[in-house]
Amino acid sequence: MDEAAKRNAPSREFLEKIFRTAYRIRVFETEGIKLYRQGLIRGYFHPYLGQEGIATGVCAALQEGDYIASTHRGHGHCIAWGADVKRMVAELLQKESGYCRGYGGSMHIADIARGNLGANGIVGAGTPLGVGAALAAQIRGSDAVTVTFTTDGASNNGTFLESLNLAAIWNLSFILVIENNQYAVSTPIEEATRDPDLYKRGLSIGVESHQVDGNDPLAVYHLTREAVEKCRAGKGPILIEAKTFRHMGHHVNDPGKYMPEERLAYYKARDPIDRARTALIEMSGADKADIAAIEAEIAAEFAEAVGFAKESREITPAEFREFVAAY
Amino acid sequence: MDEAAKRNAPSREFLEKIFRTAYRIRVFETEGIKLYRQGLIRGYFHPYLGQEGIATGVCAALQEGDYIASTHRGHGHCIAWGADVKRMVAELLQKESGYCRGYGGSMHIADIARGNLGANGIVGAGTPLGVGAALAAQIRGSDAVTVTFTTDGASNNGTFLESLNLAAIWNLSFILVIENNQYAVSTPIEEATRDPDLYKRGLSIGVESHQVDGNDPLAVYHLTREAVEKCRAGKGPILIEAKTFRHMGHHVNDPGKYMPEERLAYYKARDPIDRARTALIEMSGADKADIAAIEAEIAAEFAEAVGFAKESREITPAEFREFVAAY
Amino acid sequence: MREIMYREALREAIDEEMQRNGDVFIIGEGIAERGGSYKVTEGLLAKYGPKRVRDTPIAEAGMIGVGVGAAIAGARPIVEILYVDFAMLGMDMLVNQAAKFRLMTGGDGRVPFVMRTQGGAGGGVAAQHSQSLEALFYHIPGLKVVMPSVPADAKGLLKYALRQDDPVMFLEHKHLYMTKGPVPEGEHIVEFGKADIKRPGKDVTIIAWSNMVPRALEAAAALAEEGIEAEVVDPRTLVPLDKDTILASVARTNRAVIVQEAVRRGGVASDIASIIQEEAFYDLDAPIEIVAGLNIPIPFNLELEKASVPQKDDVIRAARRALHIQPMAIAAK
Amino acid sequence: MREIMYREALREAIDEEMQRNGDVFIIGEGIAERGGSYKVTEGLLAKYGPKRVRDTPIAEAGMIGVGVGAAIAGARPIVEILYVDFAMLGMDMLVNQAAKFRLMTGGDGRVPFVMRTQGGAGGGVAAQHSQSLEALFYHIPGLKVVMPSVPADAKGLLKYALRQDDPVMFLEHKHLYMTKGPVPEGEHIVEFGKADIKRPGKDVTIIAWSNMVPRALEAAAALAEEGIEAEVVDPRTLVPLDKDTILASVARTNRAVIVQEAVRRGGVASDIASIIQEEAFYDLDAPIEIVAGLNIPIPFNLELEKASVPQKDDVIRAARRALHIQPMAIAAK
Ligand SMILES: Cc1ncc(C[n+]2csc(CCOP(=O)(O)OP(=O)(O)O)c2C)c(N)n1
Ligand SMILES: Cc1ncc(C[n+]2csc(CCOP(=O)(O)OP(=O)(O)O)c2C)c(N)n1
Ligand SMILES: [Mg+2]
Ligand SMILES: [Mg+2]
Repeated sequence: MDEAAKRNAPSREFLEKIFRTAYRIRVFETEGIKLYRQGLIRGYFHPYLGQEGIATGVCAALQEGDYIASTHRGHGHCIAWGADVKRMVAELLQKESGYCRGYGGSMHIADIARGNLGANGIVGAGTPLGVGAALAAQIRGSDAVTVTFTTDGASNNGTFLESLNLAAIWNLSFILVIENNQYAVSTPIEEATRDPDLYKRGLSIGVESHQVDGNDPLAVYHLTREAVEKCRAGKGPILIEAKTFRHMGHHVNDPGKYMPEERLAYYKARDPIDRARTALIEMSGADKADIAAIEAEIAAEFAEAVGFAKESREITPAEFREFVAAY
Repeated sequence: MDEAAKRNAPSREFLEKIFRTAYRIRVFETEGIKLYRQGLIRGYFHPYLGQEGIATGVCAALQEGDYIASTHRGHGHCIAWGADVKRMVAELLQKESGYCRGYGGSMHIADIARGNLGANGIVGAGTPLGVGAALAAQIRGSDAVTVTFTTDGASNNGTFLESLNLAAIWNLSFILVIENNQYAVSTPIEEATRDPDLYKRGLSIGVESHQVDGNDPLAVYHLTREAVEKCRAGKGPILIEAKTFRHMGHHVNDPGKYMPEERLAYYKARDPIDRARTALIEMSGADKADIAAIEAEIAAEFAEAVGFAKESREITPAEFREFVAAY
Repeated sequence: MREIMYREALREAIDEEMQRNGDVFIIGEGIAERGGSYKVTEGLLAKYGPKRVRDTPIAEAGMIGVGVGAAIAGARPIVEILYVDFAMLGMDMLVNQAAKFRLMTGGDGRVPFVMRTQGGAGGGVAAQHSQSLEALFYHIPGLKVVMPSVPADAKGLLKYALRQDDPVMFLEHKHLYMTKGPVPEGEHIVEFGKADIKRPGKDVTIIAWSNMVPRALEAAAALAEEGIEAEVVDPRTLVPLDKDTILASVARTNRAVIVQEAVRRGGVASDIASIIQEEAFYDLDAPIEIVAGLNIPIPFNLELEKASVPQKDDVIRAARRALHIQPMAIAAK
Repeated sequence: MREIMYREALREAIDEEMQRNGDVFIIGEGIAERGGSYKVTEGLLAKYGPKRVRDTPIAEAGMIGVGVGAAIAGARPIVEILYVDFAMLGMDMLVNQAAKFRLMTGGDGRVPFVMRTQGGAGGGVAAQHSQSLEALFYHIPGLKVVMPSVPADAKGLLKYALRQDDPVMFLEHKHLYMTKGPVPEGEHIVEFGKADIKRPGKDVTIIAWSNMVPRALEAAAALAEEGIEAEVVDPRTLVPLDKDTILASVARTNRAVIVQEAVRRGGVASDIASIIQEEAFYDLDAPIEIVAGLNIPIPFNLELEKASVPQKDDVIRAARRALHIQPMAIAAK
């Protein structure tokens, strides 16, 4: 079956996977915010609500052995990459069973063993790191592709130009996905740059660049798939700008009042979860009961993760002393 | 007289000024290299030979009160900005009468009082500094224009994107002149980036951008003049990419063997000094004797500057102690 | 005197200096429309307009560089960097441009530039948002380093900073913004290089700055109950450093404890210790004690975070050690 | 043993490690085609090809960041930065990424990354090309800091660095590249954290690293003529620091002089002094002397440059002071 045909007739399994991933992120963020408000999570928590389509679509186009690098708004990437939700919640609850044993927290969840180079508290830092992973892969002769998820905010940062240019001159298998949610905290993109179409910056340095509706998980998937194939054929890097919008403020404690209501309504009407659900229903014949079952299963999974995390212990002073001794 | 007419009929005075400036730079560099080889100048010396048309054309389009910021290859900008050659040579000879009292040297000559923010030993650093001067001017309500001379090498550095973007969102009266001499030390631009047409990077962030033959002082002048006028009318910033080529290696001690002979010959055949001289002869009727007189005068001026510099004293230990006390 | 918050004191300083001098302006992420992440700049946009109060994209190197350029051209920029950790992106502009310009130009070029930012651990913001990096700026000749611990100093030092011709690293602390204290209205200037004795005492000198000052004061209060009178010296500015006040205090107490939140290795405390031992060697009755952060990045876990930076009890213990009070003796007490 | 140059020793180390481990690669400005500005990498492109030996554009933050990313993904990059001054452009990647990754990931993430660069004054390259910035890296937990002074150490330490799993700041000195010394062929490893006594002596301990080692040795030779036997201790790696060797030497000599080319304020010397006074207080018969650069950017003028960094005579004078030999007495001698 060729790509165009597949696009029109994706399998139920695939559509279900897309919906599950997107919905899992939605639950994680919605429930995570509750834990935060209960005081169980400290520090920063940047919800991925509204942007789930991007991580979902991109990661579905990748395979084992590939790498991803993420942002401060990283839960979604982590989940879409197949992370264990238990260990994610445990990390947010600063437990020893967490991905970083409680040393990292929301902004630093990583899963090195499986090629997730981690969230990052420094806007823009994931780009050179991702290019580095792609370079390592090229040197090793591996066909791994690396995706860095980055942001509109990071696109005005020097690392964007420097690292994408390096990826370009070295023809690396690197895909830079800009999640253009049109805000950096409260600053609208129109105030941060003259041209809000960020993919053009790739073109200007000879990088194949595309724009996509980030709220459409399938569109994101198809574009990424093509990009991945090109990369594996040595035609990288590729830049993808995915337009999207947050469903709330910048972090849990930001009411986000500065976000214009109509614009928010516009994007909420194009909710990526709804679209994934609709696709599953319309394209594969799943019915309401099927959906309800999946949703219940994911909710239960999260509840279980919370239980796991709560029961987990924290790093002991002795373990900490041992850790510190390495420095 | 409108601009187009002026362009076709520049005054003799103007053409002579262009030739004098370009030739003064040529003499400075050629003779400076001799001083270097005699051991009178230490540290780095990056000759501007072959690129004189750019500084000459750009600075001729500026006026008192404007600012310039320069590069590690900065002698030409300094001279075109009207610096006192005596104090420049004195600086290279580390004398107290030098622009920086011998504290700075070739890579740091500045003339703050007159709006030259200085050469810079850090590739790319002049761009944010220039944007800063333009910002200061805007805040003060001055109509000053700031030009930063930058390089092909610096265009792959993060400061390029960050600062030009800031200039753009704030509509600053800022002109970024990229002297694309197609090499960064021995690395050809084709190895440093996929698209050697650097002006496109300005376009991608909504900045009016142009390309010009950097070896044609008059073309550079006319393009800059228009850019300056647009800036003064609040339509900045503007990017100008001037293609050029060095006449020798990266610095005095670099034989530059990696530069392809035919390419060098091509550019030498388009020598900016020859073009300025030819323009003066052909467009204003100056004759060989006139030219010879100017050239002799400039040679004498340089000889005098060397005398001045040699006779000048260095900073005394007592002066140095006083200087140090401020830290 | 009226009491206001540290962040209000900072705002007052900026406001007064913007009023006084049209060359003062401020840029930073979210500082204009939103009034800043710590509300230091609230109201300034309305009062001084968008030319002098500007939001920026996320481009720390660019912001700092542009600030330095504006300063060289004679304006008086304040660049707010959200976390001192992010100043690392602009280090070249600080180290190689701002700090060096004066010397490189033989004294003609001046850089009246103020970078305001904040550091320190607390609240689980983890390794990239919790550092105390004053030592990095301290080591670069040409930069002034200012670390106010109370609202009055915050105001007075910031006003002074905005009248200097050299680049100032103005380092606030995330945990001090909401602390209150008496602050004089109007013209209140605290000159650089004048330490403040925040609590007098004769038995041991505790040197502390920024958020370690309140912690040192708590420790001093506890020590007082044991009959130990600690003197708490707050240098307020690390560059220039008021050596005289520190050395005079040590000459009286013959013992010194230096408390810094930054990691132990290569911190400013080490440098102050090196100065004391060099210039007051024969005054010392005990080794100088340094109480500092562990040599690690700050962990997310709150207990580990707390274990990573000096606590009141660490200061108390160090003071006792400096006084040769054995742990045994304390236990027995 | 055959004698080779410092730069040849470095090249040998890289060559051997590239041979040994296909994950080792090197990137930098002009390091491939041109063989590097200091000829350290000459011949490597021909031998290992353009995948493992690459020239880069002028993008220090990008190069360092890409190196760190490659290391996280398990490769073993060497990133050459032409001057340590330029590393300031990549400070975020060093401070906030490379140094912190291990802790932030709870220990799972490792960063086997080596940044090679060079520092130091000399030859009139002025303020932006002359700094000694080891103190900045020294203060960041998670970074190892290596500063070889002789060819054998250069080789042995670099080979060791390329087998470590933590980021290493490998700081060479521009004036050492052409110095010669005996270097073992083949497998020659110098572990981190082992100081080397470059000259034994009993009267005073002189601690020096990098280019200050030859200077300290010259001073020690001159002191010997006065009958003073100075011991010259070269820590070789500043992080980890071999405290034991330093403290043992001071316990024998009861006097310490620390020599660093970096500026005095907030340098590594201060930290070493703070450790000695803390752990060997009762061994000391005199204040620890620090001989360091002036607190200024390096001037272009050669005389002023020379006056800005420690010279042999400065070390000699400091050693005499540590031995309470009055200038008068010397003059009379
Ligand atoms: C280098 C850096 N500067 C500033 C910040 C503070 N900060 C965290 S998130 C954020 C806004 C980010 O906006 P954007 O990059 O568009 O990502 P989004 O939050 O929209 O996903 C800022 C300014 C940071 N973390 N890192
Ligand atoms: C940030 C930085 N990196 C590296 C260098 C070393 N260096 C000095 S000049 C130069 C090449 C510059 O090439 P380009 O920027 O194109 O300017 P050109 O020399 O061609 O005028 C390099 C790499 C530097 N001075 N600054
Ligand atoms: Mg955004
Ligand atoms: Mg060039």
